[in-house]
Amino acid sequence: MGDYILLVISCILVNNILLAQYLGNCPFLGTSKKMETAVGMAMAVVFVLVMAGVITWIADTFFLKRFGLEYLRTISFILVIAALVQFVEMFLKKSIPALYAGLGIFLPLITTNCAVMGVCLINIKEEYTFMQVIVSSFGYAVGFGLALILFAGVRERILLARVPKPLQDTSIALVTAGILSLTFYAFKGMV
Amino acid sequence: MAKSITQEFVKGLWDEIPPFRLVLGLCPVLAVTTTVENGLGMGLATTFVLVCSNMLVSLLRDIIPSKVRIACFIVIIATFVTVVELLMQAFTYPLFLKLGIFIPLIVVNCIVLGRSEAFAFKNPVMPSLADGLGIGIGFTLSLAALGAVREILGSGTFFNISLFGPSFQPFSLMVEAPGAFICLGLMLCIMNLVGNK
Amino acid sequence: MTEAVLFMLLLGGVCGLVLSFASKIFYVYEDPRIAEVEGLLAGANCGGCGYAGCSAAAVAVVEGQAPPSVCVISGSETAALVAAVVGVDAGSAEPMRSYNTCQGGDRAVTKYHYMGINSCRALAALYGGMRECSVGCLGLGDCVRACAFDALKIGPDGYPVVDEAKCVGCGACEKVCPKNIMEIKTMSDKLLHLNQYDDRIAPCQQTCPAEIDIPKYISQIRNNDYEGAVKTIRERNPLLLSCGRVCPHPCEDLCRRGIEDEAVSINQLKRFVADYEMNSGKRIPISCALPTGKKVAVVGGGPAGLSCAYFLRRLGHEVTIFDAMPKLGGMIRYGIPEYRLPKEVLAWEIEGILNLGVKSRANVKLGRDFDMGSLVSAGYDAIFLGIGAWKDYSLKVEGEDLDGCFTGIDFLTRFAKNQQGDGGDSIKIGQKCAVIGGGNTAIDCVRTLVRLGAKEVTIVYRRTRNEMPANMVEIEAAEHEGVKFVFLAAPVRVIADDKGKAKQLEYLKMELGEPDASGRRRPVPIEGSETLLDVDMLVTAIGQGPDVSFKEDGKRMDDLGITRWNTIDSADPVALQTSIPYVFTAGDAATGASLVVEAIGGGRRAARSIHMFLSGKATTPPPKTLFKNHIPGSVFDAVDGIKQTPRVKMPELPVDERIKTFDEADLVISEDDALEESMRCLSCCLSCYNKDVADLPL
Amino acid sequence: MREMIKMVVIITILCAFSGGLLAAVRNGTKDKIEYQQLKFVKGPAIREILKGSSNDPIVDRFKLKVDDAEKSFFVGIFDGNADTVAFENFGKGFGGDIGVMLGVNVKNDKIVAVGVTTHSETPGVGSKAKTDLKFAAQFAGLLLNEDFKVKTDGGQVDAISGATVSSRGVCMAVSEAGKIYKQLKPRLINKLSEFNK
Repeated sequence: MGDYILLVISCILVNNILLAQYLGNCPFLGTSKKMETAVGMAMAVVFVLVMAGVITWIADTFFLKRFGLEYLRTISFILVIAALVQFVEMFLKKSIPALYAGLGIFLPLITTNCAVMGVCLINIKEEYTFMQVIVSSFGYAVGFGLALILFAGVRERILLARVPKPLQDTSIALVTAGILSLTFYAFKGMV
Repeated sequence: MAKSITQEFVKGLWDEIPPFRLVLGLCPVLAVTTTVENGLGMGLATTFVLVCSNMLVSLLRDIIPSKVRIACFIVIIATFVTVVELLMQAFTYPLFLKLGIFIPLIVVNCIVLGRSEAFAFKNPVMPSLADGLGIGIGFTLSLAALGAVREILGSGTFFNISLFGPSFQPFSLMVEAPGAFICLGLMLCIMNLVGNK
Repeated sequence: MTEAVLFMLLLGGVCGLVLSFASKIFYVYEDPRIAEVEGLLAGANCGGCGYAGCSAAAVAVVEGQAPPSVCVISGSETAALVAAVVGVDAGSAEPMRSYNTCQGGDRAVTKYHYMGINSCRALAALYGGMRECSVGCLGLGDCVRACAFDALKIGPDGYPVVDEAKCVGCGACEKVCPKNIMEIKTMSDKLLHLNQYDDRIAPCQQTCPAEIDIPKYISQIRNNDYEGAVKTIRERNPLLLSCGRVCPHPCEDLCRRGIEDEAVSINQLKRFVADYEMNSGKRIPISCALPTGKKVAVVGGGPAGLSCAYFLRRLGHEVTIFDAMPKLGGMIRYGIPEYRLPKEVLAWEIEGILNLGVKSRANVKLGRDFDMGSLVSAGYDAIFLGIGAWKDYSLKVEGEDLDGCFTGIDFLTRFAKNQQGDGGDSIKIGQKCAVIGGGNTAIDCVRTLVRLGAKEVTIVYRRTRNEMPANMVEIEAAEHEGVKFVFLAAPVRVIADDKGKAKQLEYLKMELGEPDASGRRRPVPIEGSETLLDVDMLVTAIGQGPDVSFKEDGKRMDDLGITRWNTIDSADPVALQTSIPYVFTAGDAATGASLVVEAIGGGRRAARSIHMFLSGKATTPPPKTLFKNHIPGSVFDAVDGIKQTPRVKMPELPVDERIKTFDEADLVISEDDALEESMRCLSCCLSCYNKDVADLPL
Repeated sequence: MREMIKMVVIITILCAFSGGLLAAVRNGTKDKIEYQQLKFVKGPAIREILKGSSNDPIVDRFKLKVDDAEKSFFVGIFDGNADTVAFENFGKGFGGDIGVMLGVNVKNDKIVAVGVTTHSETPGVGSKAKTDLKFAAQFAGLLLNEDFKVKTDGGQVDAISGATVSSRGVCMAVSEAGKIYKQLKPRLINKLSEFNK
């Protein structure tokens, strides 16, 4: 149990997917302009990441490794993730429209989100067990959400500030992300 | 009016240079640019995938049904990414180790998918090749430039050659995650200053 | 090798099959244009456009919230293709513009002298505002500094003014304003806005049934921006020439200026700018949203129908008006006499609306020439019923159908048709005429009869002058023109002469008893007080209601609900949606006989509901909609610091001149008078909310 | 329906082609990649252990079957004699498997050197097994047929202070390696003789 807690903390804070592992930065900048979008995106990532983590682990353990096809990992993972996301999207749209209204629009964004693919690959690289995969995927996703929501909050405030013209928009956003990342830097060595 | 092949090539070098003009494909930009060498390696790998996938998509554009084109693009791109992965393992193994999972992640780099969709799917092979090459080289240059800045400031070296002698205290923040963000942000600012004149 | 091929074959096959079946099983209908647009976008889902993925961007484009050039990856060619799908010019989706909702206010005084950072934000954070008004503009110009396009400046009155030509709708000002005064909206958003409880609106605007932003247009007049004033009025009222002439201006009743001296002559100011536009010889251009591809049938070309058609057209829909009469205008053409609203003026106004691209078909009557089924099969996506109230109530007394007896609307309509050369029999005017009723129709009848040369014209009303529902100015004008009034008289029968023609009206004298439900004292007949009045022409104008004969069997309107007052039933007076979801109503047809401005407001509310309905959104109004209510904190009983000045007098034709012709009796005020009158406006809104009244907005 | 079938078929065919192409590339680069991996991952440890050999131990390698698994053996040629082999074995540590690379002289069964290759031990404590050269040096010159134990367990090896578990793991790996060596010795000598020609 203690191991899992350690793993979760490590995934959320120490190895924060956005700010320490540099994964998923396109949506990080793209969907952090407004708090509501950020929250929606964060929820969607948690949802998809856990599912993708599990399903790619299964694919890897029971198919790729068994037949010695590890070199097909990249292509099979992306296919599986893309299919999964699209399936979930269609399923939600039909069956749980309320949830779809909140998360649906973020789902396609996730297909090409390197955070998802990245976490799946990390899970395999670290040779996690099934339970560890669930825990770490969840942890990384929460870390993603945490960073995204924090960042959205900061960006909403920055809009109020007088930023020199050349620094405006993406530029200042990146510098802010750097400072935010610096705060997460403090967690290094905690686990 | 269709642009000439040269124009398609040149636009990627400044007008639409990623990631500065198109703020896309940031993850590898931030992650692997700790040194010039890494930046160049990543850039060239991406360029290879861009050129190959652009060409193949352009060739197959009449066969691929548009409803499943994204899936097809993903398969094509993933194939070339795997090819690059294997080739890098075979010939530049240390670089492969340094770039780590960012090589397979070229698959989800929006620049690559974006070019397939926005350009190659609608244009013949030659312009697609020029487009892929232009954007790819632009991307490589950006990565190398960012890598150079971060390497020089962060470790005091350039292509692993020490520049300032042993007394230099490296500004090691630059090679870490926070430095990556700040450095890119400031470079974007400079681009804005220069470009908006 | 074989393993790899087999594995990939299997993987691809499974993914493809699962998705194909899923797409069939979980199929949900959505606007096909969304898929089409999404197909054109880059599909990289990079989020660079600010939307969550390409499909979200596609939805935004189709809904008109994002321009076709939204995608940052695709070039201009894609934008052009997307534009073609949505049916707009590339890059010209309805633009967002910044609007300042606070008009400042003369009496907002500085409350604090803050010596720190000179910024709205700092002051709002520290003191909740610098002005006495807790909700209004602080005027320190954070928004001006935030604007990257030089589109904002602090105007002469100390609040920001937007230069629409420079504004790109980026929203920077909206974000920096700590008081939520700056707002970014498209033109459509503005047209669709209903007065809200937490809006910054003056009592006059709260009262106006059409919700016109009165303080704004008055301040525009004050600044000599007559064109701007016309545009402001047109955001809520397309019939400003007509309204400026015939509106009984309920807004003036609650004007705060009226608490201390006399209300601002709001309607005269409206008429002044409306006439200014007409007399300037050119029309101020009216912008319309991009075509939506939806078709709406507007049945009835009266004020409600015209208003509804105008707003629908501006919102981008394709509109056709169907009218039973030979010309558009409805009651304001056939019910309001020439001397109050010249037909020429009305024609100019209606032409302006039709110029927007509204189609019209005259001489077709619902229930006779077409019905709901034929409209639906002709491809109309929604139907608006603005059929008015054309059926006169009958007096239900003996002899009311004798020769020489008329009903009010019938009389006015026949006369108006005649006068305009639209056919119909001419009416033989009597010498001794009596009109029964106390409303505007009755007054219109008597004043028309005076002009037609009747020797003696009498109004017979069963209550007193104080209870007459007609506009006071109209009553006064009728008195000036020599109309006699018989009050407290209830007709009991019409007596015929030997040729079967009306000869005498017999009525009972009344006295006022206890107040009834409407608050007016109930007239009670006095036993044995029968009196005879000699007449040779009698017009009964005791009220009118909608003619719902179109609902007879076989006309496919069984599902349409009708109230017990014979009006078309709409569950919500703001949504105005009838029991048939795609049918909407407003104006007299929905409310019973009422004011023109009420019908105009109703037309806009119905247009809003139709727009929502056609966009697949709920037609229910927002929860804080302020419909015929007032914000308690905005109603005062005293106003300080006013130097008493009388309101401007309306110029009119001399009585002996005007009773001979149908020339317009009321004239427009001069420019100098208009400017002087505009200065009397207190520009009250936010600046004057009563802090002692609990439940203030914000 | 027909459209759907077409889509599925195209994706499937594309996937199959991709699989074929990748398998081909994989076959072409397989040996090269294996060499590169050994060179850059195991290479430093092997070269350290077989320091002074006149050949490239990574080129001169062979595989033998041990309990259903294949193990690579690297040959060190000293003074013209191929008498030393290096191979890797694993033991249980604190955080997972500890990899140990050890070299052994087949003539006198003595350990030439031991090096820790992979571990996931606590940084600063168990990780000393790799960084603390003195610990590994204790094994040099000992006979491989011995049963290695740390001193607290009554053996002959000084444990790293504070990291008994990690030390035990290394001992276990070396002991296990001894068993494997004993079992394979005849075949090893056989193989080595091929390199002496």
